[in-house]
Amino acid sequence: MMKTGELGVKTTTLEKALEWGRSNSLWPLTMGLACCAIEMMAMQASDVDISRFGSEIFRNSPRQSDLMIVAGTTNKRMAPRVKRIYEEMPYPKYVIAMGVCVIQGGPYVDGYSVVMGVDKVIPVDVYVPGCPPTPQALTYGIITLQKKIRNETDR
Amino acid sequence: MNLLFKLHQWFSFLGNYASYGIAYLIETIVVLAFVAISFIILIYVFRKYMARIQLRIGPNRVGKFGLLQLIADALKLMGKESILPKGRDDMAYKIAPIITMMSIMVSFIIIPYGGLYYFGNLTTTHSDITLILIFGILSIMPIGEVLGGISTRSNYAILGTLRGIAKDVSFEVPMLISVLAIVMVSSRSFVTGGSTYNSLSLAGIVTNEIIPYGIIEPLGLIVFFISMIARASYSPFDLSESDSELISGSTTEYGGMRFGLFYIGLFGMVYLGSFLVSLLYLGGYNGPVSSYFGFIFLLIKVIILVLIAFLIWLSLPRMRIDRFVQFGWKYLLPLAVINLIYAGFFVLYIR
Amino acid sequence: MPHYTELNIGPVHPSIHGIFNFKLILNEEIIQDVKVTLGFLHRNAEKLSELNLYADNIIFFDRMNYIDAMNMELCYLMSVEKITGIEPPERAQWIRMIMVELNRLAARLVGMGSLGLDLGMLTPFFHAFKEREKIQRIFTEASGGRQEVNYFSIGGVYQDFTEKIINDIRNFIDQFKKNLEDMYNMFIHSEIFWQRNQGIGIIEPELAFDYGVTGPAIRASGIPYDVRKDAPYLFYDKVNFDIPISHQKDNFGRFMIKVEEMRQSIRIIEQSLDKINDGPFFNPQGKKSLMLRIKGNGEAFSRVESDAGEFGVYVKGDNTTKPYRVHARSPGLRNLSLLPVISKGLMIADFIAVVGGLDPVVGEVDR
Amino acid sequence: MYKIVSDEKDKVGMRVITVDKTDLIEAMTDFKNKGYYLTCLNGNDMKDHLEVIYFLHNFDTNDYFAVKTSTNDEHLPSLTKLFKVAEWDEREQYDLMGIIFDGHDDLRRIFLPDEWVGHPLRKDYDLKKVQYVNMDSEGNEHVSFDEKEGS
Repeated sequence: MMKTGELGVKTTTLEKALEWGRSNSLWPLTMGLACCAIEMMAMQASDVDISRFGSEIFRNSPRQSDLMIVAGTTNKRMAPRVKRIYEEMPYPKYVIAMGVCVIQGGPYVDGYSVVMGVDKVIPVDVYVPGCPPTPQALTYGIITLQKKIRNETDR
Repeated sequence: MNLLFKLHQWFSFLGNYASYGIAYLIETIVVLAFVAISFIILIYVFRKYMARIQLRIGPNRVGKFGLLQLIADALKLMGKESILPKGRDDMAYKIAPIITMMSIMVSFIIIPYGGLYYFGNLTTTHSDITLILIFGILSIMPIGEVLGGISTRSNYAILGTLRGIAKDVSFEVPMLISVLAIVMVSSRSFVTGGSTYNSLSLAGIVTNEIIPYGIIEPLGLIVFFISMIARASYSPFDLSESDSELISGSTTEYGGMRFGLFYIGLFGMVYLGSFLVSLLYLGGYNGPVSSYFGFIFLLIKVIILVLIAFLIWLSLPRMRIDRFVQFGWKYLLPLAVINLIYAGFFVLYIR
Repeated sequence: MPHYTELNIGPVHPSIHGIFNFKLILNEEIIQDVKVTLGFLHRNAEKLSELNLYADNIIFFDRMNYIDAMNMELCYLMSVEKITGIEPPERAQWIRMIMVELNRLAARLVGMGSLGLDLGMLTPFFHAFKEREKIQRIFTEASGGRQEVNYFSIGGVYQDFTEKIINDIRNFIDQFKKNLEDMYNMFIHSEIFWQRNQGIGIIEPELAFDYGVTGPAIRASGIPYDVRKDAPYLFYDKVNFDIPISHQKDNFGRFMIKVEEMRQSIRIIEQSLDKINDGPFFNPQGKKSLMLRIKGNGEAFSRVESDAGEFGVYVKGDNTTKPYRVHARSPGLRNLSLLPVISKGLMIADFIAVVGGLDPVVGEVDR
Repeated sequence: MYKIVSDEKDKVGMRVITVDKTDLIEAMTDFKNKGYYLTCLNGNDMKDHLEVIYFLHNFDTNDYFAVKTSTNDEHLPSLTKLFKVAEWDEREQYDLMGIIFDGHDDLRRIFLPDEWVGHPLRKDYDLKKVQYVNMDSEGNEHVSFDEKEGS
């Protein structure tokens, strides 16, 4: 079954299957940096339960994870380390920027030690604003990322 | 009449040797397929069961009731980039997950499965020394873990591996002593009081096991069950992984399907351990009614044991390594030896 | 000559409750030395507080000990209310007291759950977060925020308690009593949990004084020091509660103290709910339209008993709308500075358990 | 014997006494002998001079008060010999406020990288001059004013 995708790229059934697999099994890395980490844990916990969407296993090793949820303020000392951990992850890898601090500095935008958005260091796929975002918002972010992986989003 | 002979008769037009060969091949493939499918079901059951204990729902979006979750995981793991750490020992790094996985798979071919109504006896390996064979293979399994940990030259992995070795050394001896007690008890027939000839094969032990040996030697059952938990290395004995201390322990540097093999190996060992406990101590495929449904009885016992294992996994904290080594040598070993002496007296009594 | 291994725990590690770097010098599994590096979450809150209005600075304090946000706000506002001269009315004080104790419960639940995770116990974490979620719903009902609530304002609180909130809190407390005991039993009925926690991370009282350790850590060393009793703020002198102490001095003692304090918090909330009176919930001098013009003069240092220990805020005003200097006394920093001392000779597994027991929150350590 | 320059109360009602920089060690030794422990210290930039407030607490009598001292040349004697709390607190004040504590064994920056320029809590610290941090593969941090050199 062949199908012409956007930009004239042929998407074969195998690629479709891989995309389906990737999108439904996003294992996040435990990358809790600050306040948002608690809400990330809450997303894993009973009330929201991200395991429904296949992101059950929070791996501690970057080698085994697909998704880096940068949860919490990234300051200037931390940013190079975030970058290094991102580089340790195998492709295909995805990044969710959780919280306004990670998106553009948030309340600390006037200060001297906070990076104005983690996207200056690593590429970000989905931005989830909020301070901190609720677990539901983060779940929505993950669903958006799943759609993005399956090429279902309208651009 | 077992499955092998049936298959042999179907292919008898090819001549004697060829038909046996094909029969063995088909049987092995069937067993491996059964094992692979049951792994998938097992991990799915584990996730659902874990979710239930933890007041969650568990996977339910991928496929009906989340049944395809494991397929998605496997597809994703296969599609991952293969990262090879710098400074690794290349050969050891690459074969380590394969050793772990293969030893699990081979063990499943050795296990006797009992009879099922139409198919007859499902046992694949017809040997008189399957007991020795299976524990031989089980002792190969940690080699995979050790190679995987040491070859990556990561501090976390090396510490995890050292813990794993210390753990293996301290429980393997009590485990084998308690198996020895089984062999002793099994060498005397309950019915005739005479000696039996096949107490070194798993199938022979199960045949002799008219009363489950777990009732005769409860100490042995406890020691062996704890050893099986330690072999499978899940909580409270997940020392080689210890994911809250050493990131992922000996598998820290593994990603993609290589990690997937270790991950499946973990669940495979839970499953295999449950098979061994139920074969050696709980009567295996012997059941209250005719042995036509032996395989079903075995599976029921295994499922109950697996669920108990998962419950232990989810509710206990991890032991500290020195405590575990002490536990192995100070409690498990004496218990196993007491059990051995008791088994000796028991055998004398039967006579 | 023994061979030493260096092991980096952190900055990102599953069980150190934030982003520090501990460089462990190991002889096999035994820790010889610990080197602590901080500053991975230094968010310049003290500098930013000098650049913003008095009322705006509450958000930075919310995010210091992010699991115990109400206590942080309260401490800052206690100082600010002194130097601006806007005292909250009685009802606001009761509301604050109920919310602070609820948040203490929430923070302790996070601590309990993550201690379980550190020890390799998966289940209690989920049970703890289930309960925490109920507290968050009460917060959402009252303030609109879940975790970083920003609920207190200068001279009162932003929104009044409705009957529904009071009923919600009562219902929550009723069922929480039983669930807390269930969770406690999950830990305490496990022999391995005792083995893992007893006799590790011993803090002698002298050491605790010297390093400025406060909170559950010092009470587990047998010193009944609690700001709520020793220098009562809000209406802590009008309710009955006990300060539990333990003479075990180890991690296990700290866990028991934390659980017992949750029971005491429940007592405080119950009494406060009975005693809360009608009246205004904010001081008209601190109403929203005047917030831009609030000026402070003089200096004040006030302290509260937060989840981790004695949290203090120093505010100095120079008769403008912005503080001249704000400084926070972080209990987590003190508890952490003791860590290299008490963790010599422990194993890695113990070290993780000790960090989980001290429960430093990096937001207030680095600020 | 040390001389108390002034003795007043702050807005909360806490006693604040002021001593001279030269009398600091002597005063603190005296308070330590009376059973007081340092809980916290805090530096203020008063534009023409720097001021440090030490908060002391007695666990027996439950007395809490502050000792204030000031310096014109950024130097103050270290209290690490008396109280262990001072080790990290003085590092923090050195890092953010730029007060140099003489006699401190390990006076390094605690929150910011070692190469950081300036002390941020000073009133004359220029927030417009943004500094960027980068890390090499060994884990050493480098600070520069060039945006391309780090994040």
